[in-house]
Amino acid sequence: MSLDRKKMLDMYYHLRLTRALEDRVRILYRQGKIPGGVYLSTGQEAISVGLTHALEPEDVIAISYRDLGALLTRGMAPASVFAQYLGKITSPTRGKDGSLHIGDLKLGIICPVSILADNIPVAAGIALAMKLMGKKNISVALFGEGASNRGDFHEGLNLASVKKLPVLYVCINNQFAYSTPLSTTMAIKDVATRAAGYNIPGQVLDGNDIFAVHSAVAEAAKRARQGEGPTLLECKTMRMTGHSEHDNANYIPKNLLEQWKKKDPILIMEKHLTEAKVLTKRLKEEITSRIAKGIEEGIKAAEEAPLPKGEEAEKDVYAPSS
Amino acid sequence: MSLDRKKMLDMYYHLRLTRALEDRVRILYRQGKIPGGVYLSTGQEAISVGLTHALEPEDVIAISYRDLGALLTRGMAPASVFAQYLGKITSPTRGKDGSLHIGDLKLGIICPVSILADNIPVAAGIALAMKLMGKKNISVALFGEGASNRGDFHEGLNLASVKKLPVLYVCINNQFAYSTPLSTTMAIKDVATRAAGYNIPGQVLDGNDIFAVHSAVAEAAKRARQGEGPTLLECKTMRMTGHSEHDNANYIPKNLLEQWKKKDPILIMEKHLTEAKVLTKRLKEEITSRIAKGIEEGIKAAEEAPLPKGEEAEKDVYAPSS
Amino acid sequence: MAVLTYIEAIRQAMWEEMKRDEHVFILGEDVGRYGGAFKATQSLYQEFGPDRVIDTPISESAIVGAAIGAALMGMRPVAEMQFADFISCAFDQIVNFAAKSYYRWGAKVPLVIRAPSGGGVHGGPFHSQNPEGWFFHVPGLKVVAPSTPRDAKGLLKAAIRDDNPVIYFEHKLLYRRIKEEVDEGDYIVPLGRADIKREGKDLTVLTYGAMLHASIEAAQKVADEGIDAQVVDLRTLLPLDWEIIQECVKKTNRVLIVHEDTKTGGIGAELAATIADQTFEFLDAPIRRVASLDTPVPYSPPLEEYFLPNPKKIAAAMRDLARY
Amino acid sequence: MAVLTYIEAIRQAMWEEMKRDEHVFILGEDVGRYGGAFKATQSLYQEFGPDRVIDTPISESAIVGAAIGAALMGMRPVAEMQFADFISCAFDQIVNFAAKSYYRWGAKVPLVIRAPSGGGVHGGPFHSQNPEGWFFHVPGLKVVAPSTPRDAKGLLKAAIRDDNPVIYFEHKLLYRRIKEEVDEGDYIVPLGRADIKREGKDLTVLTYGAMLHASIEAAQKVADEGIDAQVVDLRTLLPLDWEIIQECVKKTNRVLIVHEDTKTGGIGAELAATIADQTFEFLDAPIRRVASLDTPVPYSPPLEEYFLPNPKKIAAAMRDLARY
Ligand SMILES: Cc1ncc(C[n+]2csc(CCOP(=O)(O)OP(=O)(O)O)c2C)c(N)n1
Ligand SMILES: Cc1ncc(C[n+]2csc(CCOP(=O)(O)OP(=O)(O)O)c2C)c(N)n1
Ligand SMILES: [Mg+2]
Ligand SMILES: [Mg+2]
Repeated sequence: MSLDRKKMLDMYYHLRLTRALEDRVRILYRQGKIPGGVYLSTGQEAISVGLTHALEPEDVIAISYRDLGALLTRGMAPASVFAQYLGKITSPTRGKDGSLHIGDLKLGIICPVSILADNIPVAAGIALAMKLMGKKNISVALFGEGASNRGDFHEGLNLASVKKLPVLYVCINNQFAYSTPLSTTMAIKDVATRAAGYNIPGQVLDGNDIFAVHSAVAEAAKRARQGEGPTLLECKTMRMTGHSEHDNANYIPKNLLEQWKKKDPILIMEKHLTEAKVLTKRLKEEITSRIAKGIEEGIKAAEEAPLPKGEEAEKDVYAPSS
Repeated sequence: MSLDRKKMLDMYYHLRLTRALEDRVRILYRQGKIPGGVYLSTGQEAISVGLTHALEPEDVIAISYRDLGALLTRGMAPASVFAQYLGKITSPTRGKDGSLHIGDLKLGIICPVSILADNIPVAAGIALAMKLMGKKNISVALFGEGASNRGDFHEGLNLASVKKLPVLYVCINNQFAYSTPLSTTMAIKDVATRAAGYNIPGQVLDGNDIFAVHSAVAEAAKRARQGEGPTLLECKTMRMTGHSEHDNANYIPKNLLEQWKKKDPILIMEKHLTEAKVLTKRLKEEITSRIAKGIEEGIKAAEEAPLPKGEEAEKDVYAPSS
Repeated sequence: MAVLTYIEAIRQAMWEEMKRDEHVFILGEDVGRYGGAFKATQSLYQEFGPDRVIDTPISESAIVGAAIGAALMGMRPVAEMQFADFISCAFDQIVNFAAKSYYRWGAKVPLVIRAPSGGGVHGGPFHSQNPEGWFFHVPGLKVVAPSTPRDAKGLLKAAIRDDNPVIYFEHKLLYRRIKEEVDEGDYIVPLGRADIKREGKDLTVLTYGAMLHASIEAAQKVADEGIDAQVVDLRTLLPLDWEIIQECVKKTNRVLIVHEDTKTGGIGAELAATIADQTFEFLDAPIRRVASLDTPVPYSPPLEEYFLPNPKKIAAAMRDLARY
Repeated sequence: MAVLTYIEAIRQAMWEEMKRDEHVFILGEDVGRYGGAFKATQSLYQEFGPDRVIDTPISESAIVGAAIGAALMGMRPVAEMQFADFISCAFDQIVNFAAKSYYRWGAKVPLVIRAPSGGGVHGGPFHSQNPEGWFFHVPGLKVVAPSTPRDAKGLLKAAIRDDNPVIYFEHKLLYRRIKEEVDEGDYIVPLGRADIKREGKDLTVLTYGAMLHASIEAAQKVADEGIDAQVVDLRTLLPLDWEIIQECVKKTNRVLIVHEDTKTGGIGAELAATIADQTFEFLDAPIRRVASLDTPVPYSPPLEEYFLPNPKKIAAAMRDLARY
C-alpha cells in the first residue's frame, strides 16, 4: 500500500474521531437530550472514512444516514454534528433537520434524505454534471444492502452505466436492514452480483479493513476518472448497534456480534499501524486526548448554542431567485 | 417437441388471428375510426401466443400493451377488441379505457396500465396469492426491454425471487423502446443477464420461433409450479411497426427490418408445420377464411354497437362493498 | 371491554380480521418477527406464521404492487408503510394501478395500506408528514384517519372488508398516548361516516387524527369563556360525510377546520370550498382553517411547535370566529 | 415577431435558454434525435448535441433524481416526462428530495420538469391526467401551467432561470391548436403573476391551461346575454398571485373557478377557500367551481366529453352565478 505515514495517521484519526463522536452521541441520547432518532455506524466506520480519504477533495459524496466518517473526514466540525442532533440554530440545517441529515456543498457532501436509495440516481446526476462541466471529478453514493432492493438503485445504476458516468456505488452490507437479515430480502449473497445487470465491475471487499476500502475506492475512482464508468463496491461489515438507539437489536445473534467484534475496524487498523511502526503508544495517547478534547469542545459549543426561534420555521422554503 | 397436431394448429390459428386482427385495426386507424392510440405487435406475436399456449388455463397473465396474442388465445372475442379500440359500450372496459388495456379475471388476464413495469410487482403478488391459496397455478408478467429499466422491474424480481414465488418474467426484447435502441438505454446486450442479480435462471430465446417460446415457457412454468421460483425469459424479436401507428419509425434502419422480415414468426411456423405435414394448403386456406370471417363479424358487431352514454363516465369509481 | 391504546386497537383489528378471514394477510418491512417499527403487528407473526405476516425487502412500490396483485386474486392484503413518508415511493402503483382498476375494468382491489403519519415527535422532514392531501385528490381511493382507539379498530376492520383500496393513516403521536375502553367483539365503524365527538352550538370544528384531541382541548379552554364548540371527527376523509357536515354548519353557522397537514391544498380547502358553495346562506362568518405551515416539517422542537397547530392556536381561532 | 404555436414557443424557449446558458440541458425519454413524443425538443439534439439533449432509459425516478444531482452542481436541467401521467413514478424524488432541499440545507435545486398534461385527445386514463393538484400541495415546489404561446415561452424561460424546482405543465391539447405572435427576443414572464386575459365587470373566472380558452369562449357566449365576465389566467399555480385574485374579487364580487383537473381536492378548492376567507365581505354569491368529474379520465369520446369541462358547462355556470 502506497499510503504515507501522515495519510495513515489522518485516516486513523478520523476513524477514531468517528467512533468517539458517536459514543458521545449515544450518551447524549441516553441522557434524553436528543429530541429525535439516532442511527450510528459503530463497527462500520472504516468504510466512509477510508473511502473519503481515497477521493479528491472536489469529488462529491452522497452519503447515507450512517456516514459520519465521511463528514468528519471532509472537515465537518464535531460541534456542528452535535448541534444537528440537538436541533440548535448552529447546526448545518439550522435545526430544520436532524440525525445525520447533514450536507455541505463546499465540503462536497450531499445532505441525505431518509428515503433509502434516492441518493443513487442523484449521484448519477452529479457525475453527469461533472462530465458536462468537463471536470475530472467523480461522485460517490453510499447505501445499505437493504436500500439496494429499491427501484432507485436499479434506475440509478442503469442510467450511470449506460452513460458511463464517473460515479462509484458503495454498498455498505452490514448484514441487516433494521431487523431484517439479508437472506430474507434478497436471493443473492453478494450485492456486488448485481453489477452484472449493468455490465460494470462489482467487487466485494472487507469493509472493516480501512486499507482495503481505500485501495478499492482509489482504483475504482481512477477508472471512473478515466471515463470507464461506474463501479459497484460492496463493503462487508456488521452493524454493531441497534438499527437506532432505541432498538435493542435482540434479533441479532449474540455470537455473530462477538465474531465481528474481533474484526473491529479500529483494532484492525491499530494492529496494522503498530506493526508498521506508524503508531506508537505515545502517539495513540496523544490522538486519544486530542479527540477527547475536540469532542468536549464540540459538545460544549453545541450545548451552549441557542435553539432556533419558532419563526425560523417559516423561512427559506424557496430559494430567492438570483 | 411433444405438441400434438391439434395444439399446433390451434397455436397457428391464434398466431394468424393476432396478425390479421391487428392488420384490420391498422386499417380502422387509417380510416380515422379509432379515437385513441394504436400500438401493435406485428412481428412479435409468437411470444404472447406461444406463451399462453404453454400455460394452464388458470394461470394468470399480466399482459403489456402489445400482447393481443395472449388475449385472443385465452378466448377474448375479436368483437370485444374492436369495440375497445372504437370506445364502444360493448368493449371489455365499457369504453372507459382504450387500446389494449383489456383484462378479464375469468380469462386470467390482468388489464395493463400504461405505466411500464407496474405489472411486474403485481404479477409477484398474484403468484403470492396462488401460493397462499394453495393453488398450483402461476402468474406471468410480460414487458418490453425498455420497461426493464424501471425500478419496478427490480423491486418485483427481487421480491419474487427472495420469496420463491411461482411467476415467470417474460421480457419481449424487440430492440426498441419507442425511438430508442437498446444500446442507448442499457449497458448490457441481454436483459436476461439481469437474472443474476436475483439468483434466478435467465434465458435468452428466439421470440420469433413459437415452439421455442412454448417449450421455454413450459419448462419455466414447471419449475415455478414445483416451488423453484421465478425465471426471467428474454424473447428476442423485432418491432416491425412504428411504436404506435402514428410513428413512421424512420429511426429504424431499413435493412434491419428486412433482415427480420425473413424471420417472420408466421413464416417460421408455417415452414415448420408444412415440413411436419401438419399444415396443408387446404387447411391453411380454411384457417385463413375462418379468421377473415371471424374478423369481419367482429368488426361488424363492434361498429354496430353503441357508444356509451356520457353519464356512464360517472359510474363505478368505487366497487360497492360486498 | 378492555382499555386499549390506539396501537393496541389497531393490532386487535388485524388480529380479529385475520382470524375471521384467511384471505387477510400482512406485508411490509420488519412486520414479521420484529412486529414492525412501531410494534403494530407485534405477535401476529407468532400467531399466524410467516405466510400471513410477510417481511418484505425495502421496496414500497413492490409492496403495494404485490398487494394489488394478491387483492385482484381475492386476497385481502394489509400493507404497512414503515412511515407514511415512504408512501411517496409507491405513489404510482397506488394512484394508477389500484385506484383506477375498478373503474377501468371492474376488477376489485380490496387492499389496505396502513401508514403511520404525523408529527409532534421530532421526527423531522421525513418521519412526520401527513400525506393524506395527495390521496384525497385521487378518485377511486378511500382515505381513513382515526383519532381514537375505538374508531381505529372499527375503521380498520371496515377498511379490510371494503372492496376498494383504502389508505389508512394512523397518527403515530396517538399510538401510546391515547387509550380508552374498546369493544372486544366484532364491530366495525363504517367508512364515510363522521362522528360528533363534542356537542356545541356556537361553532363547528371539522378535524381528524391527532388534531381531534387538540381541538377538544381547545374547546374545553374556550368553554370557560362561554364559547361552545362542536367538534366533528371526520374519520373518513374520502369520501367525506357531507350529510353530517352540512347539518353541523346549519346548526352552528360558523366553521373552523383544523388539520395537521400543511394548509395550502390540504383537505381543509375542499371542506371550506364545498361548505361555502352549498351552505353559503347559513354562514355567519368566513370559514377559517388552522393547519400546519406551508413548509416541510422541521426537526428542532421550537420550529416544529411553531409549524404545528396546537390547542392554543386552535382556541385563538375559535375566539376569533366566535367574535366575528 | 413570428406566429408560433404553443409547442413551438416551448421549443424556442429551450433553444434560447440553451444558447444563453451552457448549464441548461435536456434529459428525458426519446428527447434526442427523435425530438420527443410530441416533438417539443425537435432539432435541439441536432443543434446542441448528445451531451446537452440526453436520451434516457425509461426510468422517471432516475430522470428526476439525476436532474436533481446535476442541479445541485449548478447545472440547470430541463427534464421531460413523456406524459405528465408518468410523473407519478418520480413522485418521491420530486416531493422529498427536490422540494425540501433548500429548506433543509440551503442547497438550490434549479430544476424544471416539463410534463405534457391534460385530456380532450382521447388519451384515456393514463395519457390525459392533470396532476397539478398533487404538486400544488408540496411546499418548496413551483408549479406553472401556461395557456398561450407567449406565456409558454416566457414562463419556461423564467422557470429555467428560477433557482427552485419548477413543474411545468404544458397542455397537450394546445400544442398545435393555439398559435399567436411571439416575441423572438429574450423576455420572461415572471413566475407568480396571473394575467387578466379578458376584462369584465360581472364576474371573475379564475382558470389556467386549456380551460383558459374554454372560459374565453364561454365568456364570449354569455356576453351576448349581457354577462360581462373577466377571465384571469393564473399561469403560475404555486405560488398563486393573490394580489390580482383579490383585486378581481373586489371588482366583480362573483367568482367562478374553472379547471380541468378533477374537482375534489383540486386547486380550485384552495382558491375558493382562501378567497372566501379573505374577501368574505366582498362576495355576492357563493364561489362556484367547474372542473372534471371525480373519476379517472375515460377514453371513449362521449364519456370524456361528459367528464371534461367545456365552454357550454362554463357558460351555464356563468349564467347561474350572474343570476344569483
Ligand atoms: C424508502 C424507505 N423505506 C423504508 C425506510 C425505513 N428505514 C430506514 S433505515 C431502514 C433499514 C435500512 O437498511 P440498509 O439499507 O441495509 O441500511 P442500514 O440501516 O443497515 O445502514 C429502513 C427500512 C426508509 N428510510 N426509506
Ligand atoms: C413509466 C412510463 N414511462 C414512459 C412511458 C411512455 N412509453 C410508452 S411505450 C414506451 C416504450 C416502451 O418500450 P418497451 O418497454 O421496450 O416496449 P415496446 O414498446 O418495445 O413493446 C414508452 C417510453 C410509459 N408508458 N410508462
Ligand atoms: Mg444494512
Ligand atoms: Mg421494446
